[in-house]
Amino acid sequence: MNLNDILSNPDLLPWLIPVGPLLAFFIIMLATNRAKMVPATSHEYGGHHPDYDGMKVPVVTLQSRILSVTVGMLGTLTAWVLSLITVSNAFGAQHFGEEVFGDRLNWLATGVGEFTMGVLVDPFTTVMLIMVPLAVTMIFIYSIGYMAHDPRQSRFFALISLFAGAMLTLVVADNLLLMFVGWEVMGLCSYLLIGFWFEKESAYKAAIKAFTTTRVADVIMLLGIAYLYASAGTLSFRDILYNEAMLEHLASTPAIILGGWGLSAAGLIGVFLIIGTIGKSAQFPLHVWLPDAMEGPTPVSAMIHAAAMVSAGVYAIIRMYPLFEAGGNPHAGEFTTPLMLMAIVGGFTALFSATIAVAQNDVKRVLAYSTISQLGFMMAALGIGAYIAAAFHLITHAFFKALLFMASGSVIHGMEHGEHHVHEHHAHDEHDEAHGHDDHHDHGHHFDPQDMMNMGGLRKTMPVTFWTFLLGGLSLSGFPLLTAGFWSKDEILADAWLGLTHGYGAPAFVFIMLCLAAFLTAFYTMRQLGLTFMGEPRTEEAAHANLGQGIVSFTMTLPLIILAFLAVVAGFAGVHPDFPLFGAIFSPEYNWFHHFVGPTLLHEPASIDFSIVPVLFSFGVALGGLGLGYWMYWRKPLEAGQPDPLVSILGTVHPVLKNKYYLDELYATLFIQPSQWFSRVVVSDFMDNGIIDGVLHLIARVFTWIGDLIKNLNVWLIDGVGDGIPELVAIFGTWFRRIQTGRIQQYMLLVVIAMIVIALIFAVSSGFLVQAAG
Amino acid sequence: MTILGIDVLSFLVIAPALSALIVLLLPSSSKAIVRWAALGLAVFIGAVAVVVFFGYDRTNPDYQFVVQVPWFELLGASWHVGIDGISATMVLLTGILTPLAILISFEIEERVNMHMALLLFFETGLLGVFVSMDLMIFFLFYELSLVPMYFIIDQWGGPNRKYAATKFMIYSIGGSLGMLLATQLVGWTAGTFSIQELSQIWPAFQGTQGVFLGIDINTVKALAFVGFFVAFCIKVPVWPFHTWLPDAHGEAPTAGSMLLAGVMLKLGAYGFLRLVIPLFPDVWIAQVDILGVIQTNWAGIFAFMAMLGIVFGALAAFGQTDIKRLVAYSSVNHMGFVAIGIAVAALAYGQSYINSGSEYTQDAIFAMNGAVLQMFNHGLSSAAMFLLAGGIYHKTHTRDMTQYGGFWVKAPIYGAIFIFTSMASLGLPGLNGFVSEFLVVRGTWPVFTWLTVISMLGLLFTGGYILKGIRAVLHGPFNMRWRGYNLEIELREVVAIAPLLVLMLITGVVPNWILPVINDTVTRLLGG
Amino acid sequence: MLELNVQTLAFFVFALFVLGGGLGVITTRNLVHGTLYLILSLFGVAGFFVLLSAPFLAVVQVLVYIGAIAILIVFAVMLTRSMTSLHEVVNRQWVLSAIVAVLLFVMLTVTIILPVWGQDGSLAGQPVSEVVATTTDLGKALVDGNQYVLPFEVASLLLTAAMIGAIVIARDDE
Amino acid sequence: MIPLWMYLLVAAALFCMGAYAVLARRNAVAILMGVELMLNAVNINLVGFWRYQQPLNMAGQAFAAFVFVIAAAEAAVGLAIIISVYRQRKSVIPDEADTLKG
Repeated sequence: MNLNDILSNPDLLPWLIPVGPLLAFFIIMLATNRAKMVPATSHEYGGHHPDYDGMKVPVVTLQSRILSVTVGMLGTLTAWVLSLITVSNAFGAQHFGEEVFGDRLNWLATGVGEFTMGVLVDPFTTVMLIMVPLAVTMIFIYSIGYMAHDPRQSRFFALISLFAGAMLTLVVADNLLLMFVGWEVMGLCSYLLIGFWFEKESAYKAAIKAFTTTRVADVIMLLGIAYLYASAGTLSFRDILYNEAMLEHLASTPAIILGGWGLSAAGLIGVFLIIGTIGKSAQFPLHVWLPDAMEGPTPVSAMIHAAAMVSAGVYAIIRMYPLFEAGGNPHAGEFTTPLMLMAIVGGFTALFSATIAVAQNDVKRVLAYSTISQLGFMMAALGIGAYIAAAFHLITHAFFKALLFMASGSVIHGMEHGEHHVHEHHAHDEHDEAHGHDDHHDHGHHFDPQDMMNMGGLRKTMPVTFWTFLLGGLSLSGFPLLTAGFWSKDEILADAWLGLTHGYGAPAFVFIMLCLAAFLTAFYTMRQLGLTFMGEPRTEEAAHANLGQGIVSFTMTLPLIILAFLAVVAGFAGVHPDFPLFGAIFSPEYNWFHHFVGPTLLHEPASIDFSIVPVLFSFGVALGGLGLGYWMYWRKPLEAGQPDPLVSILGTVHPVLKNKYYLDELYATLFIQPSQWFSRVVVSDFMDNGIIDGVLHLIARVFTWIGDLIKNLNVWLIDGVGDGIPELVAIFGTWFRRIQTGRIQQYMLLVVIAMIVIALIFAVSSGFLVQAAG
Repeated sequence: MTILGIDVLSFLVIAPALSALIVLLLPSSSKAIVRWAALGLAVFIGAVAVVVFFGYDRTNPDYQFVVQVPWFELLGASWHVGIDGISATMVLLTGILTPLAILISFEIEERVNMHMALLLFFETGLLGVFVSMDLMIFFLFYELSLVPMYFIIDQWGGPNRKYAATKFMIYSIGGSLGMLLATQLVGWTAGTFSIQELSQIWPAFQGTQGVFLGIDINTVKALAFVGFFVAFCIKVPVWPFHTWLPDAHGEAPTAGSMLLAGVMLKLGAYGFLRLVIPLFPDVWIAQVDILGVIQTNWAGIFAFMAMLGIVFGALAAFGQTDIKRLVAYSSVNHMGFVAIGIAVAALAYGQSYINSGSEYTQDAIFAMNGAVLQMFNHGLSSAAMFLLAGGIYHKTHTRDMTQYGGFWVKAPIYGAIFIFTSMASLGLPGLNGFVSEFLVVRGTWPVFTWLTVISMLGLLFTGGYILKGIRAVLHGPFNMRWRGYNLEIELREVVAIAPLLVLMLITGVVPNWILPVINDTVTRLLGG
Repeated sequence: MLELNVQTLAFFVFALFVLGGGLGVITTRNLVHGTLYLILSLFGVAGFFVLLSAPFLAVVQVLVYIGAIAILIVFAVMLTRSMTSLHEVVNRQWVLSAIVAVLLFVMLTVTIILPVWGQDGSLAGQPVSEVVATTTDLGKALVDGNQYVLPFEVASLLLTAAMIGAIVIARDDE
Repeated sequence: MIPLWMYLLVAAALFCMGAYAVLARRNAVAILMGVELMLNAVNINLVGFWRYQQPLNMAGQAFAAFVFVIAAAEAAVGLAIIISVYRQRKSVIPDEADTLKG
């Protein structure tokens, strides 16, 4: 079969989608990643690293940069083009949903059967294939500029290609196991990329934290996968989720553990898988890794927060949705255990992290908590059965969050630029500083380019960044009617409202939590915009902040513009047909998104009737939050040195929020330190070296002691006997006293004596003598 | 198939020993000749092993390449060799790892002849165990493999080598005593040493009127079981028989650690699969009361020990500051998965023997497939880990990880390989370790549910210690103490590790290149 | 009872050689003399072989033992000459050794004689057959695949090993 | 013919003489000679039994032949060791070569 056949066959095409970035990873790693050695004090080594007194360090060559970037871009562009072909195939297909594209191969021999690996493109995959490669490509373009001065740019492109490849693998997977493969490889990439500047303690600590926290969830998810495989005999999505008998069976079997408490197999599997998502999508209580993940280069943050990593968690839930629902019906008030778990965790997380975001000063940290909060929205939506709304929010969120991160990256880049400028200026004045010129590591202690308190007034020097950031921020806040965020959030609230009107508890909880969270979201977005862009620069660095000229500036602003466009228009794909005015324009016949994605499931979720109440709530919370933020931070921006007005308003609550409810400290005391102590002191020192080896050494000592005893006993005993026989005293005395003399002849004599004795015993006992004598 | 007029399996067993002799007789003055000769011979033997593996026909249910020559007829023992899918895998592993270990031993400067010869001689012992179909020669080769390893540790090891070598020897001999007794009991009582025959007659064997030397036959069986059980537990090693391992691995030279962890530990697991499961199905599932409170069976006890190995192995590795001991404890952790898989297989085999059918047959196939594949995978990844740990020890002359730091700056290639290998060891999906761990977890879950849940804690801490290792070696600011050192991996080491890396990736992405061979044998054994 | 013929006579002469030589070996102070006594004893054994219809072994006995081993011993004695004339011939355990040796002899004698007294006849009597295998048979047996070819090969290997070993051990290490 | 027990008696005497030499002589060469005596005693027995009990089975003669081989090898190696030890210690007295001392 040649390549052409694969390209023209929509069933086989999905195989190739992840191949481009994965190949790019290997090509860059094995071939194009070449470095030259330069002293670490050289400016080529960049500002994020220690200078090592001029020790030689590797820096990628220009050639390597160009080649690696080209290979990386080619890889992701290939993926994008193939995705687009697949998407157009999907749009052209009849009864898409019941009929899907897919192919499978035998992968693992299991007894008489085989475990098959395959690809699957159904409607939900299709919308992901619109979003993911696009966002990834934007991030790649952005990285060209952002990482242009990093000494390890080639490695960066390799890793981010692997990241993209893993995400695409996850998206096109037709079974849970392949999805888990992509899921974990992404975990690895995020670990490596968060710790990309591995010299920094905060970076590698954040990387380890990210990996460990998600691994807590992943090992539990692995149990869920194993359990599902054991009970269903397959992990293929279609085989399980499009098979009513199978779901029925899973929902009616009691769980293997806790089954006595009324938990069904489907329920337990669901809980396990949801815990996996709680880790990956950073939901309470496993959300702590995500804000720290800011330590990586900004494109990575965009990748993790928007296009790939955290979306994967929600994606997995949406993918497996019928399993969670099995045995219940959220639209009729029957909430299964997994659904309840999602509703509670999602609703709580949405509000919880929104409150933290309010008190953060780090420009990326605010966004990080907003991501957690928005993912909470999706989880909560899934918990109350708003399956399509969650998928919709996943897509729109990806666009505006990628935009926001890259815009904030631009801000940081600009601030660093300004810092560089200011610093050069100072160094010019102070000639006595020997290494001051490049000593950024040292310098970083007293200037933080990510602190919003150091910014202000960037609107003037970085206009493109400002306008795109504004659009993204409005979309995040759900600015009514015009932005994508509004439409997707509104749909979630509408679903929750419907449940609330029926008097169900979970939707009511979700509705209240999400409304509050949406209000806070709008408020802190406005605070962020105000602090960053409005008023006058609060520091010298901010005054000089800019992106510079040329390719760097271009590659960093282009993706912003494209994504800003999408952050506005993407919402129009999912407008309710009965929505006044907009419904008539964008959804004359039906809600396109609902109509297209719905057939992914066996039972297409019914579209709900339009109700004006949740829309009014959406309007209220978004505009209220924005208005409050405008009033506090935008109307009269902060002056240099002026404290944040929130500090005095919130009083003692502010430090709690600012320190994220002290959860990191709590975890350190509760889990990390005890486990370190336990593993080192108890398991390693006490148990292995103490007890087990102690017992062994004791046994060894006892045997040595017995041996000594016998040796001494011999000497003493033989001496005692020997004394009584004068004739033999001399002989015995001389050689038995030194029984271990090393003299061969003594040993031989002993042997002969022993032999004679044995022979005598034998002769007497066997009666040989008597017999022979007749 | 024959080579030089000898059948291929006998050739595989004899050739390394002959090679060892050749190497020993080469002039010790020219080290280069000795090294390259040893490498060439090992590569040749490895190639034969590869040919044997691919020549094995998995659809044929019989043992293959079988040769039986009378040898010790008085005892009923014979030179009887042959392979099934499990041994084919192990032969392949041994054939691959030995040349790589020899390549790594190029760094040895003292008594090169002897070192190389011992490594080759060690290979004879290992291959002998894997191909033997006779209990007697199984035991002989099992013991034979001890001797070279003892000398390798004792002569070329680290600072605490004498203690480590003695501990290794005493532990192993302690196990072997029981095994010798068990071998003789089984072989002499049943009148044959053929493993194949024994597997059929021994479980139902009743002796003459149910007694042997005045001892009840069931007592004999229990004694033999315990003899084998303890011997193989020590070798695997299953918690709490594992404390020889960190010392032996830590002190052994790099090549020694590679083969010790890569292949020698598999002898124990292989012994369980080849002897203890088929010979004692009734004993495995016999009811055992612990203090009159807990009712379980030997399979349950074994699974429990395996679970402890997984959890405590990971925790202990997490608590180490010595890089080689860290890797050594990771072996306890990983071999715990092999052991728990074996426990499931033993339970299902026992049940289907007694009740002619078991509800867990399908699960046991998963678990045993996983266990055997994990043996292969652990062979690859632990050998690679020891290679890397040994490489850094060789360059810095310290194993204390707190002395390292930030090596990624000066050793980017080493760093990349280190991370790749660590991830394989951690069980990252897409690499080899995951496939086998998944299979084991899948197989164990329905049978030992709670133990599986608890062993997940071990899997979690696997991540912990792997990240700790990466962090200590690669991350952080560069420790300027090593400024003048060349820390980058050498070309020779890259060549030695490259096959392992490739195999890790291939096994992770396309496990079916090897798994069907294992699977067919396992399925036939468990009757799935 | 014994007939007095040449065979009987020869037996007693050879027995005298054997035992006399042996006694000489264990008592003489001068080792060169001791070696000569040894040769005498070995020669007696060769005679026994002739009497026992094993001519090949007799010849080998003379060639190998007397011709090679004894000469080797002579050389060894000469090479370590300065220490050969010792003031003490025996070590400190000689009394006990003598007792043990005598005891052993008594035991063996009892074991040999008892069945004769007991009229067992197996040891007392005469050969079961006058037909005796020839040297040709011995030769065939040694190279017969079903009989002694493997030990034969191993023996040759042993000799080679011993030769190499002797050279290695006795070589002067610089 | 001479009855078998007479051969055996002579052999027994020779064996015990050899044993005494091995156990009691100080000179290593003399010990070696003792060993040779013992081996010869064994050979007499082997050939004697062969002739009187199983004259058609070649085991007796063949074993005797192998004893020759062992004796030759033993003599060669033994003497080599003696010479080697003598060179190092200027002594052929095993009592003084007590490196095996515990």
